[in-house]
Amino acid sequence: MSSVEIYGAAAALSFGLAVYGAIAARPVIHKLVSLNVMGASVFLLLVAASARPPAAPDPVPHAMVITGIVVTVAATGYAVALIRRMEWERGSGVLPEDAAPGGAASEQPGGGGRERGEGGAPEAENAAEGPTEEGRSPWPGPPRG
Amino acid sequence: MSTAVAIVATALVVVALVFFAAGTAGVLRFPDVYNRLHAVTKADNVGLGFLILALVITSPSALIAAKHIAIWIFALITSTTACHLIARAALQRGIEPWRPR
Amino acid sequence: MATEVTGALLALDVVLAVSLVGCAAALVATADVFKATVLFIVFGVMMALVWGRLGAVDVALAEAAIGAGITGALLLGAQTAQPARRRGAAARGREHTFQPATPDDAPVYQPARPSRRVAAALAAAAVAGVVLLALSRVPTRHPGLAPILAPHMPDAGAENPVTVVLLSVRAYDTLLEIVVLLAAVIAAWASAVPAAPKPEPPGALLAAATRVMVPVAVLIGGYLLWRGAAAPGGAFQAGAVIAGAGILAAFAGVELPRRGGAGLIRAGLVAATLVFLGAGAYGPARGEPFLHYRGGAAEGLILVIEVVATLSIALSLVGVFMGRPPPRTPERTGGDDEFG
Amino acid sequence: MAWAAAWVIAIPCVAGALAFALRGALRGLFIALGVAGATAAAAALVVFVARDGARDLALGGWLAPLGIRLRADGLSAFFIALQAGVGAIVSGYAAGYFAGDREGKAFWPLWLTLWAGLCGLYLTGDLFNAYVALELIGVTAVGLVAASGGAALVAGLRYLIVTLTGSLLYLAGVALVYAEIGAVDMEAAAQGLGPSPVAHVALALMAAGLLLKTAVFPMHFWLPPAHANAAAPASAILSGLVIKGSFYLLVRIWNDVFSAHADDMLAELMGVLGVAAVIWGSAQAIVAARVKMLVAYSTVAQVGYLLMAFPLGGDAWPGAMYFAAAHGLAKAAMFAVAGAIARELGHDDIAKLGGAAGTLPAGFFAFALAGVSLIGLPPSGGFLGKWLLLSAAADHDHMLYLAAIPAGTLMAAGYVFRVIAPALAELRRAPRPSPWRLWREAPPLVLALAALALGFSLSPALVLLSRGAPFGGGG
Repeated sequence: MSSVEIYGAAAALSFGLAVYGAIAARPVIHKLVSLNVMGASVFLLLVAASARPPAAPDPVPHAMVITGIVVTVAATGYAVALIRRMEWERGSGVLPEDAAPGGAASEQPGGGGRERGEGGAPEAENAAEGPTEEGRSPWPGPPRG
Repeated sequence: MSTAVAIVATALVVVALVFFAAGTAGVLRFPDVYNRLHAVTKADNVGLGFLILALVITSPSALIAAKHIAIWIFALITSTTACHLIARAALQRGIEPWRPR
Repeated sequence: MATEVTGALLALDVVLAVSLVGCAAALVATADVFKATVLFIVFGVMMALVWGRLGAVDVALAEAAIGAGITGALLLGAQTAQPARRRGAAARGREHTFQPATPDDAPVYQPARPSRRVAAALAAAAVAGVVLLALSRVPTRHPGLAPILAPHMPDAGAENPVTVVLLSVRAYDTLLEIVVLLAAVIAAWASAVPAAPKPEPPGALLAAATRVMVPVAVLIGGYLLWRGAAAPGGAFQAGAVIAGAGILAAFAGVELPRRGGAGLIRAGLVAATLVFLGAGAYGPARGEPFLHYRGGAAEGLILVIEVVATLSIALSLVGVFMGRPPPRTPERTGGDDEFG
Repeated sequence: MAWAAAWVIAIPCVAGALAFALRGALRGLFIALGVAGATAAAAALVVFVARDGARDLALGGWLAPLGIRLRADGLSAFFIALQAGVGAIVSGYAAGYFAGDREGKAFWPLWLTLWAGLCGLYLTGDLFNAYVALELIGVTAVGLVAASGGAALVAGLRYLIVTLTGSLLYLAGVALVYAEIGAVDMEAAAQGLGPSPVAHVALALMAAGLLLKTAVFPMHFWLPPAHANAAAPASAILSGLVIKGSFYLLVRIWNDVFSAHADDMLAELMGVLGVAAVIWGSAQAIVAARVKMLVAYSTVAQVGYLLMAFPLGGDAWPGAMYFAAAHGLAKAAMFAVAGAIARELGHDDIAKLGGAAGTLPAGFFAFALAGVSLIGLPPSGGFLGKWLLLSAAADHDHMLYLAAIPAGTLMAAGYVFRVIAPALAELRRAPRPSPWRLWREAPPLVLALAALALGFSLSPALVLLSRGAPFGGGG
């Protein structure tokens, strides 16, 4: 049982746990955390399963894992932006199908995303209002007078 | 890396572990956020200091020793600032410091 | 001496593997999202140690800087206070600020329905079992691609094999990865949430720490970038460290240059994609295949790509963390072309 | 012209980056140049492959299995042709649909990078590179869905979680392939993978991930809300093109990499899932309340037909690919018309569609023509695709598929006429048609006519598809 097999087994187990988390977790942030664990364990699987200890470490899977880590953080960053937006629009961080019946953290979803009809007055639903009247953006922008 | 240096380094690491253990025990046992912050920041900083000392002794070149010390200094700055910010945020949220009944 | 050392290292491996799986189990089982996020950061640090043990130092750096660092900051950032809900919903009287006062009374979510949890457990067991079965049958014959790469190393343009693979052998992967990062920033900014009402002014201590740590972090990032050619390091780790400095500066309320700040950031974001494609076109210009460069030209091109990639990666990570485009100019910060 | 393949990916990439960085007229110019350039490069590649056969390009001069190999064979060229054809027309439609709308600002950079990602997926000969392309397609496709906010945002977030899970399952399979043979190049894997259980497990994991991303029956829950709530051009792109990406990769690894391991049991399972998808999707489409939901469930149904090629094999493969192309054209046309309906009438509820054809005559004509191809009536591409599937099923005496395909055809007729009949009932002219009406009806008409044109001659497609023998007989 060399160290490589130990890490391979650990990768498989945490991969399984992460699959459970991605499906069973109700808040989407919790699903997202599980997905990051899943990504890390697949990368560990990629390196540990192909490592041959006495031989020098193989740089090709290392480069693949670095590529994978950056791709995962990009997708996580976008998912966080969507979660923030969903909480802001609907007040709940839980997807509708996961909402517990009458649970604390779940509310009925807000207005659906209908097509903005040419006829009806286009209701400015999304962020077209811009942050002007909501105060200063913490993004390092010039302070408004 | 003579055995004497190795012994001293191991002793320093053990002392560091004691401090880390004390800090962790503080986090688990103390009643409110301020005590816990106090315990973990102080103990871990000193623990890290001993660990870095052990590494400095056993480092092959002066440059690497200097880098170890730089790591300790940055860790001090960041952990102190983090502790301060958490305490300030807790105070703003109106968490009363614990008083023995 | 050797046997005890390998024995001790084996014990270390067991401890690391067990704590890794333990972190993952605790993280998945807990109902408190804040606790899960903290456990994930611990998981990331453990994973960085495991990469060190497997001899993948570049990956350990990337995991610590990006996996535990930036991803941890993103996940924690997702759970902080929200600005007041939109006029529509707020007008209906449901003032909802999803703000955990303290970790203790953060909204703890009820577990999913039993049927969902059983299905999840079955799927998890199936996947883990199948992978473990495969792992037990993995042969020990093939030596991997290292021996094939070794003869090409001298004129590959860098000494660190991982950098050579990332920026020359599998440069196309890295190009697509940078495009993914750019696409993530564009998409995140398209679903932006307006700014929080009044971020409280930064405390004196935070301002002082920022003045010390930001220059140091940028220096360390530059060092990691430069060392990447010969030793573990490189554009992605450097980009993540500089992004950390950027996020710290944003918390401390550092201001952007007054005019043209937003345009500069957009140029910085797309710079890596365009420069990488330009470097790729260098090959076809000389009758070689796309992304072909060797010897002296390789050293120069790899350096240019790495420097620009570090800049774009740092900007992209800070941009995704902020979640909204920087205000264009003081007079027209809001309004319709906020994204455009 | 060896690196024509590189231009097909590089041009939309550059256009997407510039569409994000620039503003105003210059931005519009580069978007138009990007679409035109990408279409031209794709056309050049297709002609090149049709004339000279399959072509490999070792990127960076690094020969496989070390470097990444781009492979343009008949199958890739066929899907790139579909991508360029549908993509160019939908871009024209989107220009009219988003005229001066804030949401349109985010559409173009995401759409052009998605275009590059799809072309990258069709051309790659490397399993790990396919993972990175899948992630690029995933993030940009979710971006297109979620940009509309409201219910589309929730659907986009669910879609993102699902597509990330699918990609990681696929990557786990790639990790095992690398563990087994120490290379991720498809050709090296095809030769190196022996009959060991590791290869079977890798195929199972990769297939599971890709079936999840192609919204195959039990795992289709994320597709209808995402495609129905997205903006019309985004829905057309998603249903017509993005779904084909992960399906193409599944076909590629099934035929090239795991040809020795694609045993019958897994193939039969795919076939049964396909039949279930046809029945369930069509049933849901028949009871759908909104036109866009109907068209989205129709996608779930049509993917079922594509899956039937796995158990049938042989002739069924070109048939399924032809059907995929016809479906891409017809589905993009239907979603474009659904968008025009929503923009003209302010809603797209089927119950209130009475006499709507008066308002959108060309639109509903295009919808009907697309319906012809979707149902599979001659002379449409859908008909020829189904004909090949049926003849393959008859050759192998697969009773299940011989019954399922006609049943699906009848149900498809059911839900298409559900939209056409009320629209043609008491015609009433719209008070004042919006200026963009023609711009929103012409592209779907062109797409629908193209779907019908496919029905006239099968041979050019079969000739193209046979280049490099992608379906067995030498990988």
